[in-house]
Amino acid sequence: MALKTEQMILNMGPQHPATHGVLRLELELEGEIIQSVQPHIGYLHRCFEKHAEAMTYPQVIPYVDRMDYLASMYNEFGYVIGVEKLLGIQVPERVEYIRVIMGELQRIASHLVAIGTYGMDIGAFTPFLYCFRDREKILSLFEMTCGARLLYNYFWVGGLSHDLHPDFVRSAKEFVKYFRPNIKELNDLLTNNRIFIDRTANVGVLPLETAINYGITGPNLRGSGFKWDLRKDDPYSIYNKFDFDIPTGQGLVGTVGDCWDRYYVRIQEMEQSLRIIEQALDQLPDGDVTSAIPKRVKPPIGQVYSRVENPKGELGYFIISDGSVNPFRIKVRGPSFVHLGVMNEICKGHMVADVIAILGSIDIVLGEVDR
Amino acid sequence: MIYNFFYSITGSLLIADIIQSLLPLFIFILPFALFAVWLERKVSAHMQDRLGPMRVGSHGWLQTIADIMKLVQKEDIVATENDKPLFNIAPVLVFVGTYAAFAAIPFSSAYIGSNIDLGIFFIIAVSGFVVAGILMAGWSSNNKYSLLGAMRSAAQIISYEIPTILVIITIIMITGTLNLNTLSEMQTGHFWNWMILGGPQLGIVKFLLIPFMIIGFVIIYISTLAEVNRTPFDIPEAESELVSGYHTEYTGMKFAMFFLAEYANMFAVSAIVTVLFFGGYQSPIGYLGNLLHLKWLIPIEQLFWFTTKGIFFVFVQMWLRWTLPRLRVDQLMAACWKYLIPIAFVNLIIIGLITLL
Amino acid sequence: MKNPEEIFNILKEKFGDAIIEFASSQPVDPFITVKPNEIDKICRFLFDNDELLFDSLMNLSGVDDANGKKAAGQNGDNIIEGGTLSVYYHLESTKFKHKLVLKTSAPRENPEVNSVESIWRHADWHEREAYDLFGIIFLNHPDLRRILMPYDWEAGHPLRKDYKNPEFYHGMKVPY
Amino acid sequence: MREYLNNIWTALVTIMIGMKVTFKHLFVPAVTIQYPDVKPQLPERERNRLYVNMDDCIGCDQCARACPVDCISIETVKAIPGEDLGKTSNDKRKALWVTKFDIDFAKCCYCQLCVFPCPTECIYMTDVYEFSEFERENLLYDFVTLTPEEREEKKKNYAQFEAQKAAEKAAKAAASNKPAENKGQ
Repeated sequence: MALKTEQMILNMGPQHPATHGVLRLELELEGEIIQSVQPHIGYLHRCFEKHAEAMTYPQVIPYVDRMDYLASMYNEFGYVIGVEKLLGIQVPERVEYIRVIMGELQRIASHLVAIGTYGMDIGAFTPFLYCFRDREKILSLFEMTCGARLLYNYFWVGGLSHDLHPDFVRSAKEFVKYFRPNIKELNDLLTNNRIFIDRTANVGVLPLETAINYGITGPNLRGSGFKWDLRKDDPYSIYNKFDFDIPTGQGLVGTVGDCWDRYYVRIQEMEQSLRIIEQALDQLPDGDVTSAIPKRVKPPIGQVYSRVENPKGELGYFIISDGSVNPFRIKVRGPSFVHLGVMNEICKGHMVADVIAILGSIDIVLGEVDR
Repeated sequence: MIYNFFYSITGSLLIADIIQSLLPLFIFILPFALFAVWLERKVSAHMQDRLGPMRVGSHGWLQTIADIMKLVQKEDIVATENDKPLFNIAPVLVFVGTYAAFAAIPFSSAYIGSNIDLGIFFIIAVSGFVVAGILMAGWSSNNKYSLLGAMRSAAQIISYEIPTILVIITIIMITGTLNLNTLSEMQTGHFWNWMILGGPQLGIVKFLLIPFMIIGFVIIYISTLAEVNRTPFDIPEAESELVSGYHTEYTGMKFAMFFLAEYANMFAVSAIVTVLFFGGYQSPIGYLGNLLHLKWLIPIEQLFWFTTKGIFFVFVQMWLRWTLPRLRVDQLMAACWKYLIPIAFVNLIIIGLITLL
Repeated sequence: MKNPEEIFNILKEKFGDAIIEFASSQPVDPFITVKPNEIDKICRFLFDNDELLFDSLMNLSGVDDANGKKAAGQNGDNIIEGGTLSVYYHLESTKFKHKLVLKTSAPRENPEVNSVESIWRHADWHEREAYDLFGIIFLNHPDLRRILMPYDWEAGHPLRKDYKNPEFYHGMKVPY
Repeated sequence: MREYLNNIWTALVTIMIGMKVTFKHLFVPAVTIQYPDVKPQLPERERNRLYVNMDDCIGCDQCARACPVDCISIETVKAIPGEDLGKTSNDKRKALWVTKFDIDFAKCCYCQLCVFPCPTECIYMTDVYEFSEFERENLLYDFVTLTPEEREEKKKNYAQFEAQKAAEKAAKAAASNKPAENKGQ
C-alpha cells in the first residue's frame, strides 16, 4: 500500500517579512517543493478608482501618489500626461526637462529599494542599508524641490507645483558623481557573489512567450531578453532627445529570464538613468513652470489611455471624461498587479526559499496591486 | 591546579568539583555571551555605516544587560496547542549542549574545566544535544514554520558534523592525543610551532603539512559555521522565509536561553578551532612572565591570548554574517556532501601518508 | 503598421454585423464597438492573423456607462435601471507596434461577455477585477471569483455608480 | 573536475571581495544622526503642519474646496454693516466673521493643494513635524481667534440683524400694498 502523503498548505500570510506589503501566498507544498502558488490580494485595497470619481482632476494627484508609494513621481507623470492629452495642452520645455529628471531620479530610488529588499530576501542584510543610504540622498533632493520625501504632488496638470530650487542642479550633479562608484560596490557585494548567483541563477525562469502573454512589462520583460522600453518604443514627453540604451537579460549566469537577469537589468538601468539625468541637467532650459496650468481643469467628453515606463513596468491610465470637472472613470493598469499574476506560472517545482527569491525579483508593491 | 586549590580549601571532593565545573560558566561564558551580543550589534552597525546602540551607557555597553532584563520580565507564552514538556525542555537541552562543551576546553595551563583524556571526543558528543533540542523546539511549537526550520537545522547540523570530525581525526593522527590540554602544551614556543604551520616537530614533515593544515582549517571553520547556524548557513532561522525558524514561538527567558546559547556556541566553536590549529592558550611571541621571571603571570597571559584568539574568530563569524547571502537547503547539502566531505577525506589520506615519513 | 481605420475595415468584412461601429469623433483614441458574445472569436482572429498579430493585451477595464434611467430602489435610494456596462480592451502588437481599442457593452441586468482569458492569460486577473467591481460575468472564465473585495462580500459591486456601502460586514461597521 | 575546482575558486574569491567591501565600511564614518539629540535640518520648502494666520483670513472657503480629503471646515457669519473688521495685510477689506476654522490633522495628507488658491496667503505649511498626540481628537486644531462667547455674540447679532431686516421688509411690503389698495379703491 503506497505511503499516503498529502500536500501541506503553507500560508505565507499577510504578515510575512518577505511579501513586500500585505499579500497572502497560499503555497501547496510537497515537502519543500512547490506544487502551486495562490496569491490572495485585496488587503490594501483603498478604492482609488471610486475616490477618483468624486475628486476634481487636480485633487486626484495626491491619490495617484499613494498607489505605488515607492515611485510616486512616475505615477503622477503617467496621470498628468493622460489629462494633458485630453485637454490638448502643450507644456513648456523646462517642465518637460524637470519631469524627465525627476522621473529618472525616482527610477533610481525605486530600483534601489527593489535591489535592497531583494538582497535582504536572499539573506544579505548589508546591501539593503547601502541602498537606503543612497536613496536618502535622492529623497533629500526631492524634499529640496517640493517639500515632501515620499508622496510629492509635484507634477500638476499642465506644469509643476514649484520651480527647481536654486542649488538643485548643483546637488543633483553632486549626487550623480557620488552614486556611480556605489553601483560598482553593489556589484562586488551582491551581483558577482557566488552564493547570490547560486540562489538566483536558473530560478524562476520566465520564457518570453509567457511573459508577453501575461502582459509582463518593464525590467521583468527586459530580463527575459526582449528589448521593449516605452521610453524608446512608444516615446512620451521628450525621451527621444536623450541617448541611452536599454539593458536586456543575456543569461550571463544562468538561462535567459531568470531572477539574476531581472536583478541585473535593474542595476544596469540605474546606470542608464544616471546618463539621462546628466544629459537633462546640461540641456535644462529656462522658463516659467506654472504658465500652462489651467485655472479649472475641465476636459472635453472623451477617453484616453496614456502609458509610461514606470520603474516597475508599464503603468497605464485609462481616463474617461464626461465633460465635467470630475473624471467619469479612471482605470489604472498597474504593473505590479500584472506581475503578481505570473507567480503561479514561474514558481512551480521550486523550493520555499525560491518563492521569496522570485517574489523579490519581480519587484511588486502591494499599494499598486490592490489600488 | 585550580582543582586542588579548591580541594585544599573546602576539603571535600564534591564541592571542589562543582565549583570548578561552574567556574567557567559564570566567570567567563555568560559575560562573554553578553559581550558578544553587544559586539555583534556594534560590528554590524559600523559595517553598515550606522552607529549601533549608543543610548544605554556610553556607546551602548549596557544594552545587552537591558535586553536580558527586558527578556526576563517578558511574559512566557506557552500556547495551548504546544505539547508542554517538550516545549519547556528544548531550550534547556540547547543551553546544556552548548555549555557542557566548555568543560573540556583549556582556558589556560592553570585552568581547565575537567582535564579528561578524550577532550575533543567529549565536545563533539555533547554538542549532539543541541540537535535534539532544536528538533524538540521545532516540533513542540506546533507551527509549520518552526517544523520546517527544525527539519532543516537537524539535517544541516548532522551532515556538517562529518567534515568537522574528519578534520579532527587528521589532527589526532598527527598529535596522537585527544586531550586538548596536552594538545595545547605541544604547540608551545612561538607561532611557528602552531598546528596550522605544521606542528611542533621540525624537519621536512612540517613543511609538507602546512598546505593541508590550511585546507583542514578552512574546512573545519566552514563546517563549524554551519553547526552554529550562522550565515551563510543560517537557514533554520532564515528571517525572510521561516520568520525565525524553530524559536519563533519562544518568548521571555526561553528565548534568552536560545539567544545566549547561540552566542556561547559561537565562542565554543572558535575555541575548538583555536585549540586545534592556533595553539590554544600559547602566546605567539613568548611570555612576559618568562622575561620578568614572574611564574604566576603566565597563566593570566595565556588566558588573555586564548580570549583574543577566540574573539578574533567570533569577529570573523560576525563579519561573514553581515556580508554573505544565505544558501538554500539543497545547496547547503550539496556543499557539504559534494565539496567539504570529499576534500576532507583526501586531506585525511594525504596527511596520513605524510605522517608515515 | 496599421491604423485603427484599416483594422476596422478588415474586421468589418471578416465578421460583418458582429462589428457594430467605429467611433473616432471623441478626442484621443478611436475605438471599435463589438458585440459581447463575439468578442473571443474576434480577439482570437486579431491574435492569430499574421498581419495584425495583437499578441499583447495592454489593459482590460470595466466601465459603468450609467446611461440607464434613474429610479427609486426598494429602500428608497436611487438606482439606475436599464443602460449598459461596457468593457474596453486596449490591444497592442509588439511586432508591428500598432494599437487598437475595442469596446463591448452588455445590458446592466445580466451583463455577460465572453472571456478572452484563453487568448491572453493577462486578462485572467483583469476580468476577475471587472467582475468583482462591476458584476460583469465573463463566460467560461476558469475561476471567476472576487479579487480585491473580500470573497464573501455580498453587498453588490462597488464601482457601480449606484453602489451603497453596507451598514455592517461580519459585524464590523463599514462607513467610518 | 575543472568545473568543480572552478566552483570552489569563484566561491572563495567572491566571498573575499564581498568581505573586503564590508571591512572597508568599518572605517567609514556613520551616516546616521542620533535623532532626539541631533535634529535634522530641513529645507525651507518643507511641507509639515499647516498654520493659518487668522488676521488675514477672509473666510473665502477656497482652501476647504481645494482639499482632496475635506479636512478643513470653515463657518462664517456676515458682519453687520456698522461693524469694522479691519484690513488684511494686503489691505483687503474683511467682510465676514470666521466663527469656525478647524483643520483635522489626522485626515490631512499634507499635499499643499490648499496653500496655492488662498488669495491672502494666510494658510501655509511650517516645518513642525513633531506634533503627535495620544488621542486622535486632539489632532483637530481650531484656529479661530474669537472666544466662544464672541462667536455666539456674532451669531446672535447677525440673527437679530436678519430678523430686524426681515421685519422692515415685511413692514415696507405691508406699507407698499396698503397704498396700492387705496389706489385700487
